[in-house]
Amino acid sequence: MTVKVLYFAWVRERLGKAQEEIELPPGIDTIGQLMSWLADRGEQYAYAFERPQVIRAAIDRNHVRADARIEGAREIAFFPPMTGG
Amino acid sequence: MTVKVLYFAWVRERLGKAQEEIELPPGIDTIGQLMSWLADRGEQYAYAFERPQVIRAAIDRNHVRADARIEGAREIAFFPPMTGG
Amino acid sequence: MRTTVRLQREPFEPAAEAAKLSAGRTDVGALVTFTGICRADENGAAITALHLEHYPGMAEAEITRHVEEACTRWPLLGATVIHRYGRLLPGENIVLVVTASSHRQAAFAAAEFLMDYLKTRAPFWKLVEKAGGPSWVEAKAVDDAAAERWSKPAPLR
Amino acid sequence: MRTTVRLQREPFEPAAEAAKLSAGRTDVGALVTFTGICRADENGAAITALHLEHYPGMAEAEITRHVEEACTRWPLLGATVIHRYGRLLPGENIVLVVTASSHRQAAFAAAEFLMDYLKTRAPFWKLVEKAGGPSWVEAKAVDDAAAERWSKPAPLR
Repeated sequence: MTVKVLYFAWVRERLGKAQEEIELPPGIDTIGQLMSWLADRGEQYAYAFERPQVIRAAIDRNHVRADARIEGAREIAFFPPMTGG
Repeated sequence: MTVKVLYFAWVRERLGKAQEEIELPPGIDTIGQLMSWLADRGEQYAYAFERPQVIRAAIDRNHVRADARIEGAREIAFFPPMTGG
Repeated sequence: MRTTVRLQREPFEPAAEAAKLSAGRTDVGALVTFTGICRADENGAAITALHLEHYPGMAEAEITRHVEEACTRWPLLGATVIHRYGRLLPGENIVLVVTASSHRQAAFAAAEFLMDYLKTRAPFWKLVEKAGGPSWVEAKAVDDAAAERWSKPAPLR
Repeated sequence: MRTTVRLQREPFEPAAEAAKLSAGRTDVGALVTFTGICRADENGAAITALHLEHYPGMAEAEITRHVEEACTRWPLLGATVIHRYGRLLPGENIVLVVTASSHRQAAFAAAEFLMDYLKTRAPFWKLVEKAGGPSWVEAKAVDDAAAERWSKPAPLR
């Protein structure tokens, strides 16, 4: 399964990219598992995801928690806590 | 002691006057006593003060309760509950 | 602190009043503007006009005292209260409260505090003109309850 | 119900947006306008500009959903949210929330609800430019606490 992954704010800066297409390997079922798997992809990923507990996620533009299942997702986003308003 | 007494809203309408100078008789020490005394002054006063518990008062432009002492007051006002804003 | 309290017959301009609190400064992060408008109905009955009576000597002094109290309770950078009196038509502005602060909680809380006060304790009385003849607006228990919440010491949210 | 949600780089005009909610109608009794303004300091440090990043696909949909939720919770006659993105200078407006209702409590509560939401859950991120280099603004616990109070069913005050 291929999914579009978006990064915002300092997650984007640490990775040096705003988005990419990712082919999900088998066994990666939740947002939390995806963050662990991404953190192992290299130095920049390790830096971006070094504190997964502070990173927020959205699936198809809805906020989700780390235990959310990603099956069927078309667009997944990772970002720091929001600071709008 | 002579005091200026002001009336507002339906208290004023029922009395047919907005203000008057009143020579306070001895023994009238509080706002509540003044209301009872005023209610005995005639038909219009009786009508205006028929429900003294709903009438609000101010002494020298400060809200006071019925048990407030009026000694030294220069200006006393009676009016219904406020409906500003 | 920029504070303004004005009672007037004439209309006011909410945007211009709000702009005065933030113009030329960069410490205001939050500006709350409340505008109270004359509606065309009172408890379901159509009204043709509203008459606002006030206690001229007392109203301005009382409102000023409450603006000062708001400035003590919350870290405000400015506050404006304008209240009209006389005859107003539906759609016309009645009252304006503007509060400025670095942070939104203070601006919101102070604006609500001032409006709750104006509704229940400021010496103003409303008479409505309607088909069956004029009648005085009755004070609402819900407004007293709203005002009551400020009688406890204010938590700085 | 008149609702507007807009994300834009361009400045907005708070007074004109507020007027749209009450113009030509006589059922609006209360209009609350909140304007969030870029301050010249962030936690005591002078800043030269603010960059607002957002998640374009999600932000508008999320805000719209919350405006709809506000309309369910309170008897609103209109609601407007405008949020800017891009580079903003101190003194410039960042965000506007306007709520219109027959009664003030609904208008105040809905405006606070929307601002608390925008501060904590809308996908926007602030980067400040300052002397020591740029830095991302950290989320504040006080904002989370403010947003949390709406997770209980809303009492209609």
